[in-house]
Amino acid sequence: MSLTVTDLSCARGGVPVLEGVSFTLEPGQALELRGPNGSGKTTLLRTLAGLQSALDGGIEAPDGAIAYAGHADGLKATLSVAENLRFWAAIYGGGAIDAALAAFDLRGLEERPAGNLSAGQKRRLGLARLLVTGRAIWMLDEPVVSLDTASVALFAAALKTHLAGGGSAVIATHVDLDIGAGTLDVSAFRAAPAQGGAFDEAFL
Amino acid sequence: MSLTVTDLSCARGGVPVLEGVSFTLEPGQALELRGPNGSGKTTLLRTLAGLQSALDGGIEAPDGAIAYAGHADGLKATLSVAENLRFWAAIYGGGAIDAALAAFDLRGLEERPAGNLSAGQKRRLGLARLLVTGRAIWMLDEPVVSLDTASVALFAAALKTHLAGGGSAVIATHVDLDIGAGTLDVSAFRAAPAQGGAFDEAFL
Amino acid sequence: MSLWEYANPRRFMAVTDRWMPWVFGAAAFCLCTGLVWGFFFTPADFRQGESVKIIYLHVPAAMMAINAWAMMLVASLIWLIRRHHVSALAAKAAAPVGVTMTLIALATGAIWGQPIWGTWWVWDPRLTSFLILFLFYLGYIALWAAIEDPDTAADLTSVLCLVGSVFAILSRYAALFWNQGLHQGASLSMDAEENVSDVFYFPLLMSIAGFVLLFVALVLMRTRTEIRARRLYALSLRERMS
Amino acid sequence: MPELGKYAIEVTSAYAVSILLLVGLVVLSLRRGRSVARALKNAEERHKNG
Amino acid sequence: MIALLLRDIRLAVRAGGGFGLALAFFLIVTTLVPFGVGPQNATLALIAPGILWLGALLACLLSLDRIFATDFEDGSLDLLATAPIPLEGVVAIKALAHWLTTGLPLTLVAPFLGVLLNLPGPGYYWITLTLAFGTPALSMIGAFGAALTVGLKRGGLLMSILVLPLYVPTLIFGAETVRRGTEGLATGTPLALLGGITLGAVALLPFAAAAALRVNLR
Amino acid sequence: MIALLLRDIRLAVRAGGGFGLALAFFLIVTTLVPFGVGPQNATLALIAPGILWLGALLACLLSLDRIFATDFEDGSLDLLATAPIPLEGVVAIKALAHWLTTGLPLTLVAPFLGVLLNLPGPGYYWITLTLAFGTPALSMIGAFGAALTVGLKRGGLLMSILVLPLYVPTLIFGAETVRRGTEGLATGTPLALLGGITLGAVALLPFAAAAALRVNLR
Ligand code: HEM
Ligand SMILES: Nc1ncnc2c1ncn2[C@@H]1O[C@H](COP(=O)(O)OP(=O)(O)OP(=O)(O)O)[C@@H](O)[C@H]1O
Ligand SMILES: Nc1ncnc2c1ncn2[C@@H]1O[C@H](COP(=O)(O)OP(=O)(O)OP(=O)(O)O)[C@@H](O)[C@H]1O
Ligand SMILES: [Mg+2]
Ligand SMILES: [Mg+2]
Repeated sequence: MSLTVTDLSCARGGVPVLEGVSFTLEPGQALELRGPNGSGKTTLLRTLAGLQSALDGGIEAPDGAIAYAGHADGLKATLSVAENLRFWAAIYGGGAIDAALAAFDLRGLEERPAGNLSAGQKRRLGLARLLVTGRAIWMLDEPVVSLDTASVALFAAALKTHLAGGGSAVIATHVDLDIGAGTLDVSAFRAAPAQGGAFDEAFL
Repeated sequence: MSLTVTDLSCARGGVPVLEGVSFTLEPGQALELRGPNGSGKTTLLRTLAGLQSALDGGIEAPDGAIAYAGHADGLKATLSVAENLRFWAAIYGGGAIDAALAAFDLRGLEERPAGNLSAGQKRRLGLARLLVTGRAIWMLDEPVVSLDTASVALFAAALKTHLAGGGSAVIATHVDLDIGAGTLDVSAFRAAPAQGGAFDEAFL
Repeated sequence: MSLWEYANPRRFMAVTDRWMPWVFGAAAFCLCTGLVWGFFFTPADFRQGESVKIIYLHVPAAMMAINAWAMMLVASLIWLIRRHHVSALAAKAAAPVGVTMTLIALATGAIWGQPIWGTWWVWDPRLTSFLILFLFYLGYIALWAAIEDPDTAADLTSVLCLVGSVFAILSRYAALFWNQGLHQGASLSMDAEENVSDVFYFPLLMSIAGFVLLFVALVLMRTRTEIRARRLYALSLRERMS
Repeated sequence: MPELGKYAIEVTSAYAVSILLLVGLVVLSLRRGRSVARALKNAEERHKNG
Repeated sequence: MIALLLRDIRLAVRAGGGFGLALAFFLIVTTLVPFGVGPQNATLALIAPGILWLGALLACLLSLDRIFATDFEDGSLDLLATAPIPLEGVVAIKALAHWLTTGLPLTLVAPFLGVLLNLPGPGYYWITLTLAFGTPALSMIGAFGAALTVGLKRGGLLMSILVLPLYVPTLIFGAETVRRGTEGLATGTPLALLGGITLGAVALLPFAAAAALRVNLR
Repeated sequence: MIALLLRDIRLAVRAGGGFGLALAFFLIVTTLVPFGVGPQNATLALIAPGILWLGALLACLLSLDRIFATDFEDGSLDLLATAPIPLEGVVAIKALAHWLTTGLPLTLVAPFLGVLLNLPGPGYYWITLTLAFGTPALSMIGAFGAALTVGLKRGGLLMSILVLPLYVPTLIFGAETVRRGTEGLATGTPLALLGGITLGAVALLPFAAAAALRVNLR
C-alpha cells in the first residue's frame, strides 16, 4: 500500500505548474504539502488522485487505494447528514457509518439536512466521508479549513488512527497539524518555462 | 464611526442562536469573534451587516459604514481580476484599484480570469475588495481561510493600516491573527430555550 | 376581545378544538342533504335533461375554488402586515383544498361538456381562467413545498399570492378578450326573472352551503395540523441545536 | 336509483369523481393531522424531559 | 448602477449566455415545430404568430433561470445587498441587462424566423412590434420569479412553473395582436393592453422582487 | 450503483424537482399553446401530436439541465470519479434516475393533456406508446449534453442548443408515428426506427458522456 511518485510533472489549465516531483509514502506515513498560494498543491493532489493525467513521470499506487477530499465537500444540501454519509458508504461497498459519525462528533446532527450545517460542521461531515471509504491513501486538500480547535484535534486523532492502522495520507495545508508528518515544499518544484523545440512544445 | 451593539438577539433558520450580545467598537479597534463551529459567528456578522434582521436589541452604526465579506468571495469566474475589482470599486463610487491590488500582492494577476485562480489567490482578491469599498467598519467571516503565511501577513498589514486610518473591524476567526484585537467569545451568548407564553412564542 | 387574539396559536388551537365537531357535522349535514336532494329528488331540466344534476357539484365547487384563493390572498396579506403565524399557515392549509375544488369544477365541467357541447374541453374564457387558476394553485403549492424554512416559505408564497392574484385577474380579462365562449352566464343573480326555477334552486343553495362549510372545516383542521407541524419543526430544530 | 335517462353515465361519473376527490382530501387531511399530532406529542414529551 | 449594467452584459456575453444562446434556442425551437406538427404550409402559417411568441417566451424564460442564482451562489448578492445601491435598483438593472441581451435580439430576429414558418405578409411588422412591446414585461416578470426561487438548488424548473402562468396575459395580448394585425383587424386595444402590462410590470415588480430577494438572503 | 439510483431519485423528489415539476411544466406549456395559436378546435387537433411531443421534449430537457452540474459544483463528481464504480455506470444510472422521475411520468400524463388539445381518438394510444419508446432516448441524449456542458456556469441554455438538434430524429419519428396512427396509416417503420434510436442511445452514449465528464473534471 505504498505510494511512489517519480519525477512527476503536472499542469493546470494547460500550463505546467510542477515538475520533477518525487517521493515515496510508506504505510503509516503522512506527508504535508506546503507552499504559498498558487504553488500547485491542489494540482498535485488532483493528479495523484487520478482526476487529471500527469504530463510526465510516474505514480505507482495499488489499484483502488486512494481516497480524495478536495476544497468542496461533495455534500447534498437536501439530504440529511446520515443520508449523505450512508450514500458514500454504499458507493464504497462499506457498511456502518456510526464510527465515522462518532469520530467527527456528528452524533446528534444525523437527521439535519446538510445544507443547514455551519461551515465547520459541513467540513467535519466531508472528512467523515473519508472513514467510510475504507481506503488506505488519503489525499486531503486543506482539510482543516473552517474547523475550530476542538475539531482540528478530532481530525488529528482520526488521522493518527488511520496511520496507525497502516494507512497513509498526503495533506495540502497552510496550518501546522502537529502529527509528526514529513513535509514537502512544492514551491521547490515550480515548473520552469519550457525551452527548446519538442513537438507541441510551443503551446505549453 | 463607532459601532454600538446593545443586547442583540439573532436567529438562524427561525431558531434563536445568540442573545444578549453587547459591545462597542470604537474607531481604530478590532474585535475577534471566537467560538466553536456552529456557535453563531456567521449569524452574528450577517445580522450586524444588515443582511438579516435582529430578533431583538439594537445596532447603532453610521449609515453606509459597514462592509461585509462572507465565506464566499463574490467573484465572477469569467471576469478578470481587475474587472472584478473595478466593478466593486464602481459600485461603491470609488475609483482606483491599484492600491488594493498592491496591498494583496495581486499585481501580475490582473488580467487572469478569476475562475483560474487558486483557492488562496481567490481569497486575496476577495479581501482586496474591502479596500475599494472605502467603508470604515469591516465585518469579516474567516478572512484568512486558505491563505499561506505570507498572505496572512499581507492581510494583517492591510488590517493594521485600516485601523490606523480610523477604521474598525469585527472578525470571526478560528486562527490567531496577532493584531492585538479584543476577543469576544460568542459561545457565552448562546440563546436559552424560550420560556413562558408570549405570543407566537411556540414557534421560536 | 380583539379578533387578533385568535391569531395566537394557543388560543386558536383551544377555540377551534371546540368548534371542530360542530363545523364538520354541519358540513356533512348540508352536503349530504344538498347532494341527495339534488341527485334523487329533482326533475330533469327540459333542455339539458338529467345532466342538470351535475350543477349541484359543479357550481359550488367552482365558487369555492375562487373563494379559496381569495381567502389565501387575505391571509397572505395579514401575514405580510401583521406577521401572525396562524394566518400564513391557514393560507398554506387552504391551498390543497382550493386545488381539489378547482379539480372538481374542471372534472364535472368536462363531464358535463361532453353531452351538452359535444366535447370535453373548449377554450372558453371561463374554462380557461379556471385552468389558469389551477396553474396558480400548483405554483403556490410547489413553492411552499420547495422551501424548507417555514417563515421564508410563508413570506415568499405570500408575495407570490399577491402578484399572482393581480395576474390571475389580468388573465381573466385577457381570456375574455381572446375568445368569447359557450359557457353559461351567471344564473344565481338576485333578479328573480333570471333565476333557475326553485326546484333546482333550493337544493343548489343547500349544496353550496355544504361546500362552504366543508371548506371551512377542512381549512380549520388543516390549519391545526400546520400549526402543530410548525411547532414540531421549531422543537426539533431546538433539540438539534442543543 | 332515480331515472337518469341517457345521461346516466355522465351524471354518476361526475358524482363519483367529485366524491372520490372530496373523500380523498378528507382522508389525507385526517391522516396527516393524526401523524403530525402524534409526532408533536412525542416531541413535546422529549422536550419536557430532556 | 451603470457599472452593474455593464458587468451583467459583459458576463452574459462572456459566458456565451447572452445574445447567442437565447437566439439559438429560439431558432431551434421554431425549427423543431415543423418536425412536430408536419410540414404543411397552410397549417404553419396559421400557427406561426403563436409559435413565434411562444418560442420567444421560452427563450426568455430559460435565459432568466440563473439571473440571480449565480450571484447568490458566489456571494455577490450578499455584497450587493450591503452595497450603497437599493436592491430594487439592482433588480431593475439586472432585468434591463437581461432584456438588452435577450429580449431585444429576439425581437430583431423574429421576422427572419417568420420566414421559416411561412408567416403571412403583414405579420412581420406586427410580430416585431408586439415583441418589442412585450419582451420587457417577460424579462421583468421572469426576474421576479428568479428572485423567488433564488435560494433553491434546482430552482430552474420551479421558476418556470411560477413564471409561465404570469406570462399568460402578455402572451395572449401579444399573439392576439399579431393575429388581428395579420388579418387586417383593429389592433389598438390589445396593443394598448400589452403596453399597459409592460409598464405596470416594470413599475411595480422590482419592489416585489427585491422583497423576495431580501427574504432569501435572510 | 443502486445507492446512486436511490440517491438521485431521492434528491429529485426532495428538491421538488422530480415527478411534480416536469409534469407541471408540461401541463403549462400545453396550456400556453392555445393562447398563442388561437382557440379553434380544428387547428388544435391538427397540431396536437406535435405539440405534445414538443412539450414532453422540453420538459425533459429542462429537468436535465443540472443533472451533473449540481454534482460538479458541490464536488460530488470529483468524488464519484475517484470512487470504485465506473463513470460510465454513473452516467447510465443518473440517466435512468432521470427517466424514472421525468420521462415515465410524462408518458403517463400525456393522454390527459391530449384532451386539452382536442387530440383525435386513436391519438391517445399512440402518444403514450411513442413517448414510452422515445423518452429513454431523450434522457440519455440529454445526459450526454449535460456532461459536455457541466463545467460552464450558465450551461443550461448552451446545453439546450447542443441537445435539441440531437433530439430531432426522435421527435420526427415519434410525432410521425402518432400522426400516422391517428390517421390509421401503417406505423411499423417509424416506430421501429424510434426504438432503434433509443436502443442505440442507451447502448453507446454512456461512453461518450463519461469521456466528456472526464475531460471536464481535468
Ligand atoms: C371544464 C369545464 C367547465 C369549467 C372549468 C367550468 C367552470 C365554471 C365556473 C368557474 C363557474 C362559475 C361559478 C360561479 O360563477 O360562481 C361555472 C358555473 C356554471 N357552469 Fe361551468 N364550467 C365548465 C363546464 C360547464 C358545462 C359543460 C356546463 C353545462 C352546460 C356548465 C354549466 C355551468 C352552470 C349552469 C353554471 C352556473 C352559472 C352560475 O350560476 O353562475 N359548465 N362553471
Ligand atoms: N483553470 C486554470 N487555468 C490556468 N491556470 C490555473 C487554473 N486554475 C489554477 N491555475 C493556476 O495554477 C496554479 C496552481 O494552482 P493550485 O490551485 O494548484 O494552487 P494551490 O497550491 O492549491 O494554491 P492554494 O494554496 O491557494 O489553494 C496557480 O498559479 C493558479 O493560478
Ligand atoms: N438554514 C439553517 N437552518 C437552521 N439552522 C441553521 C441553518 N444554518 C445554520 N444553522 C445552524 O445555526 C447555528 C449557527 O450557525 P453559524 O453558521 O452562525 O455558525 P458559525 O459560528 O459561523 O460556525 P462555523 O465556525 O462552523 O462557521 C449552527 O448550529 C448551524 O447548524
Ligand atoms: Mg488549493
Ligand atoms: Mg461561519
